[in-house]
Amino acid sequence: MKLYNVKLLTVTCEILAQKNIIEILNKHEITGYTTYEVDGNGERGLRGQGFKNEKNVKVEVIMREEKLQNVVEEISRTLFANFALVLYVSDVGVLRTEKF
Amino acid sequence: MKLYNVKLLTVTCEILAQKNIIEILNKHEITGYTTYEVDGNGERGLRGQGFKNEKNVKVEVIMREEKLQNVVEEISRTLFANFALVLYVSDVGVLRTEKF
Amino acid sequence: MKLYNVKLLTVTCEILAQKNIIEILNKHEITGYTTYEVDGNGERGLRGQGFKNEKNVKVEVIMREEKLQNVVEEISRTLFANFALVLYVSDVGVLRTEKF
Amino acid sequence: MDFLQLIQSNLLTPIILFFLFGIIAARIKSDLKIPEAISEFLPIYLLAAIGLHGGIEMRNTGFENMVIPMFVAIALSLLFTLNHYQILRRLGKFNLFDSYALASTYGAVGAVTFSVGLSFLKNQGVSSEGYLAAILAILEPVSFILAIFLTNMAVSKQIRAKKQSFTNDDTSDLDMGIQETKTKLSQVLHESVTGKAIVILLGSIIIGYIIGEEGFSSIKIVFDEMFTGAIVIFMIEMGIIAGQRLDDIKKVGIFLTAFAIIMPTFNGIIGVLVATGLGLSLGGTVMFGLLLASASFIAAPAVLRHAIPQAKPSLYITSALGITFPYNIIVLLPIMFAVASLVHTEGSIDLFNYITKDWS
Amino acid sequence: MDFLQLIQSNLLTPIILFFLFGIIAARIKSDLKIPEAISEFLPIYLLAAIGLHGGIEMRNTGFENMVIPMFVAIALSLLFTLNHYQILRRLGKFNLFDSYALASTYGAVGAVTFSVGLSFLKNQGVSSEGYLAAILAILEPVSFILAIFLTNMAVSKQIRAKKQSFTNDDTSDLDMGIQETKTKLSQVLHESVTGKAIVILLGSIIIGYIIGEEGFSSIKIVFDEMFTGAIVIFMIEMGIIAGQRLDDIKKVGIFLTAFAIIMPTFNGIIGVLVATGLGLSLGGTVMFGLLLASASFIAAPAVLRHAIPQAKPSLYITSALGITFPYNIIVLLPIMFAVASLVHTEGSIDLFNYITKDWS
Amino acid sequence: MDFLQLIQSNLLTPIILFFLFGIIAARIKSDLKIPEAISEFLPIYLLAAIGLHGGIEMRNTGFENMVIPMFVAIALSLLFTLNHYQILRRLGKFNLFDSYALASTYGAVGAVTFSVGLSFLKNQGVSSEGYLAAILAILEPVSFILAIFLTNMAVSKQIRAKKQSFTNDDTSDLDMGIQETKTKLSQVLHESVTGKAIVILLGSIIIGYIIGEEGFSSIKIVFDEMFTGAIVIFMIEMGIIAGQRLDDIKKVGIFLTAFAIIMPTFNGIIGVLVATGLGLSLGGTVMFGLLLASASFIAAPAVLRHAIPQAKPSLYITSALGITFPYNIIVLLPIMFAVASLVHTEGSIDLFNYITKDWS
Ligand SMILES: Nc1ncnc2c1ncn2[C@@H]1O[C@H](COP(=O)(O)O)[C@@H](O)[C@H]1O
Ligand SMILES: Nc1ncnc2c1ncn2[C@@H]1O[C@H](COP(=O)(O)O)[C@@H](O)[C@H]1O
Ligand SMILES: Nc1ncnc2c1ncn2[C@@H]1O[C@H](COP(=O)(O)O)[C@@H](O)[C@H]1O
Ligand code: NA
Ligand code: NA
Ligand code: NA
Repeated sequence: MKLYNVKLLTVTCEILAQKNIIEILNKHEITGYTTYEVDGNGERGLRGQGFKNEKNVKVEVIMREEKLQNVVEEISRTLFANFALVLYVSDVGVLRTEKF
Repeated sequence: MKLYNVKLLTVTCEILAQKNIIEILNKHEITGYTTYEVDGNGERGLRGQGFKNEKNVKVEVIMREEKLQNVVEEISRTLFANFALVLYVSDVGVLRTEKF
Repeated sequence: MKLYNVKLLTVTCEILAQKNIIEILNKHEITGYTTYEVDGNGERGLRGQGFKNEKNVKVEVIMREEKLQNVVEEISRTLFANFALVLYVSDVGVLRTEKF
Repeated sequence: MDFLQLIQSNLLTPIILFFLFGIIAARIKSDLKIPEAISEFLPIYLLAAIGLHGGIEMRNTGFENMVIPMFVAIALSLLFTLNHYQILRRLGKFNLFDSYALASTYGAVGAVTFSVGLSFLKNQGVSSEGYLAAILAILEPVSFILAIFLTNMAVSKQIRAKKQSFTNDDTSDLDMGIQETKTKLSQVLHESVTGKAIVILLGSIIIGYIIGEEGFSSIKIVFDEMFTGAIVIFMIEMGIIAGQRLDDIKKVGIFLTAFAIIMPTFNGIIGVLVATGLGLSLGGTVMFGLLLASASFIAAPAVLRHAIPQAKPSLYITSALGITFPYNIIVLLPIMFAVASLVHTEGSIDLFNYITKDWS
Repeated sequence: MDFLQLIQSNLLTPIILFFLFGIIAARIKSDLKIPEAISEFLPIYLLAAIGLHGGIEMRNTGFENMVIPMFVAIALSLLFTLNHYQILRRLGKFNLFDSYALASTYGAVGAVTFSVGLSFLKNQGVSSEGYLAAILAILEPVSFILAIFLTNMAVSKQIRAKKQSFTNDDTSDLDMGIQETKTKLSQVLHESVTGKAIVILLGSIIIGYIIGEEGFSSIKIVFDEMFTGAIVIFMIEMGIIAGQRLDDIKKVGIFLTAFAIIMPTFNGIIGVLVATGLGLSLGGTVMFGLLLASASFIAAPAVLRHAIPQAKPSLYITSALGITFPYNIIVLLPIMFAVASLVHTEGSIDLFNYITKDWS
Repeated sequence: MDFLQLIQSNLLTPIILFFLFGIIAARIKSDLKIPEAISEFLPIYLLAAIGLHGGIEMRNTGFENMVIPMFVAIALSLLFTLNHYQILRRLGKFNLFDSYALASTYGAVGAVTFSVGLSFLKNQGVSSEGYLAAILAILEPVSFILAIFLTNMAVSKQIRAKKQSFTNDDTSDLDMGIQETKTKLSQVLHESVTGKAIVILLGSIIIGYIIGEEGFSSIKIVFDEMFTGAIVIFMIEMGIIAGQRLDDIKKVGIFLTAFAIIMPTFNGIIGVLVATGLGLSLGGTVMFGLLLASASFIAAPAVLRHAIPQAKPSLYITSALGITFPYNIIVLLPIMFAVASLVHTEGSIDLFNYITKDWS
């Protein structure tokens, strides 16, 4: 069972930016992703206490290295300024590269 | 505080496959794991909208490299065909290897 | 878009230890973190079935390598003995190091 | 015609209207949804209410006379399941797994449909036999167990066949196959019987039986008076989920769409006639028919995904929830009520004569 | 004075007291909170109840006479939004984005405020026109759409201006900007109209209209009798959230704090007077005023965060929820009731004379 | 015997039956569970209902006469906590931490037990003093604070002892230890007093007192009539959790099992007798006894896990929820009712004579 190297992009952002992230993914022809609600603290203060709209969401995307650069660039260009958002990339190994 | 290298296996799959995953872990004498419900999109379409049974779950397992190969092999052999499932492996450092 | 290497510390622990973790982070002048509730199994048995107090929580913290050592040391010293807790560290790349 | 009026008056109840509303909300891609915790809780609540009500009724009327209807219901459910399989496999050309999964989905019962039925009767001022709740509980696993048993038999047979063609040097795999089948069956049996729906339903029936009207009075407001309101809330979510699946109906195909409408009609009418023959009341007859007409869309995925993982859930959930459920509660329920009224006024003795006369 | 008594008696209702309790619980840093699923469900429930009630009323009284009040409400809402913008931008020196976001937050309506208003009237034994629920639904997006339209216009103008100063060698960016504006607007329009609040409200009005009193009877306990109890539970959570934001009020600044009190008062009183002029009942007058006085704090963030992401949500949520909402339900509601009573006893014909006399 | 009948009639109430049902559901490994949001919300609801009810009663009857019962309850709770500690440490040979944790778990009170008690009395047609809800709120932290104070004292003493044996060259660690103790205590005090249970209970008492019967009428259906139904739903979940823990009871050991039954009986009967001596009504006497008999299993872990992290939660949660809670609501409650009835019919003046006579 050989594991192939791909990238895992994780975006932790305010829940109302989730749609924007997924639109960006779709633009780059990425359809697979996983999301879940989280609480958190950061520059924009504690999130997740009150209304659901004030929660954070984590969006995790496994993708090939080729696409990473462009996706990350677009997220940072369009969303960094106005949304609570943290983004990081890690290396993971997968079995079926054809899925990504 | 020395960190020891171990593997983190992450399985994102439809919630009704969680039991199967945990059975496989138990078979390989792995008892420690963490699970949580997530939404997601993939080859089998959007998941997490309707009934709880149609959500995804993430199963995360820290384990020694020795066991990884067999666990991954069994999951892919028994579950890849019939279940919505994505699996990836990453490197992590832990303090207490005796726990895993 | 250059990615800078930082550390991601993940602590999976019983929910009543979350406060202690965050206090330790604050002590080391770390204010950013992400948390979410999870279920799990480990040495202290199945967690997440009954009362909410018996769930686990994952605390994820992106931080510079410099701080990691001390934070990990304090968590292990003060919490390992009395709380259900698993901790691991991984390498991630971020865009804006000034945030961490 | 009488039942067109019935359909219309049924259509204009809050339950049906909020269901349709949910469908529309999903179609226009509204972000409306009932939070998961609420929509997970509501079926538990509905089953508890149904169970308590049934148990109290049984205490009042005894449960000796439930034995025959129960066995008849089981027999019909098994027969229907086999019948569905033949139709799906031969006429529909579905593969073995999908055929059995669909056959049992339609052989099984739907608790939500049952709730709506009870509410419909309440609206018509008609009551039904309390023991029908017990039959609901007992019917739940029957059809699944049959289908899973047969699927596993078929799979072992295939394995055996393969083995033999490869010269039987190694039979351990075969034994393993059969062994696995047994394990699976006993697992499914356990899972079915301990499944939350059956457990809360049977538990509540017993508790209702023990406490009776008097013990019930302190919780009547929650478990009786709020019942229809609670269904209404649940129906919004059911409508939303059904609406989200409407696109999938195209994938379901014309054959299965027809099956999802004709089969319940056939099963339901048979149920009504048989129940009338068995001497059930007007309301009981309708509920008996509804039990047989209904398809399972909450319990089914949980059981079938483990037991027959090769079957496509998109087929059985979509057809049961997206087609049969709306059809059952909007159209078939009033039809069965009309049929039941008809055969009840004729008197149950002349019943079979009447039918043959009418059909000839 | 009459309305001090009214304020006092309003202050001592469970709704207001539990709201204040929630604020205190948050201030002493209690871990009390209503689980998310419940506090997400309650607004849906409240809107369904309001809608059903409104629909049933409209069936009883017809809805021909709602047309004029509706258009007047829309016109006022648009006028007020423009007025807010001028005040915020010129006097308050807020930037373009914050000004439009705040202007529309206060031009929009608050469904929770509306619920509390209905309960307040119930308490006073006064009823109101059912069609006001429909006006609530229609007013929801009006103010947002105007503000977003104007913001996008302003942004394109800025882009255009920049372009021209750089010599117009490349107008594609400009076109893109205008294109984006259109996309955004149509998106916002869709999002607003399919937003859960409007959808459940309009749906329930229609269903209420169809089923009438009679069809409602089976769900009356859930959707009518439990209404005030449900608001009370929701108000605990509203109080907690408002309490957690009290610290942020300092950041909101003195200008916006004053705005958050004076503006609703002004809008509300105008609303009361206009509604009286339009011949609405005492209760309807108060509710009409409340519609115009209320600010949106649940729908606003969802819409504005996408449409005007540059605006600071801490400004518009904090002022609407932390200042205006408590002020509206505790102080302004009784004031408007007092004013409405006054102008109603005088007789609506002499109304405008009366006002001018009284003010001169 | 009278109370065997009482036990039996208590056993057959929906509350107890659904609790037993939950235990069975857990034992047969059913996947039945009440969604987290609902089971987190229900205690908040129950405490609000208890508080409102208590507050309204206090408004009717005044609260001057609550002072003595309250101080007696506090004194007994403290005494009992110390007594538990001695028994657990000396006879049970538990370590310091477990002993204090268990001592305070049993010295503290259980809000769910209290709810069941109120429902039991309602069922018997007996009322109780409203101020007991206030005593419930006040007793909540008392026992924890004592236990945590003593634990921290003991720990500092140990540290001090260690220090001295190492020759006192460095007392800063000691100071730090004592400092930490103080910090912890003030933290625990804050956490206890701002804990959601106390906050909602005290808040609701005050609100109930302010609004009175009249203000309550609009929310009576939610906060009074639905009360028993809501407990029933909560008891399903309590039963499930207790059932999941039944295996752990083996680990709890024979000593603690006996303690978990004998101690509440002793505390409860003392409570009943003292309350009778203080002149409380029949119902009030039973509730007073129940307060002292009950153990805390929801608040305890949250407080003790931070304050005495060295203590094993499996011990104190399992014994309080798995043994004492079922025993209290099924067996002890009717016993205390029987005892209270007995001493009440004898007349409270002859009470102590009677007891000594009877016991000699
Ligand atoms: N250092 C960090 N480690 C982990 N998560 C973080 C960190 N900083 C921020 N976050 C998450 O990202 C969200 C947005 O961050 P911010 O924009 O800094 O408010 C926060 O609410 C957290 O959930
Ligand atoms: N590229 C991806 N990145 C992250 N998660 C994914 C990706 N593809 C699929 N998933 C997750 O895995 C689940 C099953 O995937 P699939 O079998 O492709 O439908 C999806 O519902 C997602 O939650
Ligand atoms: N091997 C593992 N892999 C992933 N998560 C684990 C593992 N072991 C323990 N955990 C998580 O850490 C929590 C506490 O572990 P423990 O202290 O061993 O009971 C468990 O409830 C799990 O959620
Ligand atoms: Na059926
Ligand atoms: Na407004
Ligand atoms: Na006690």
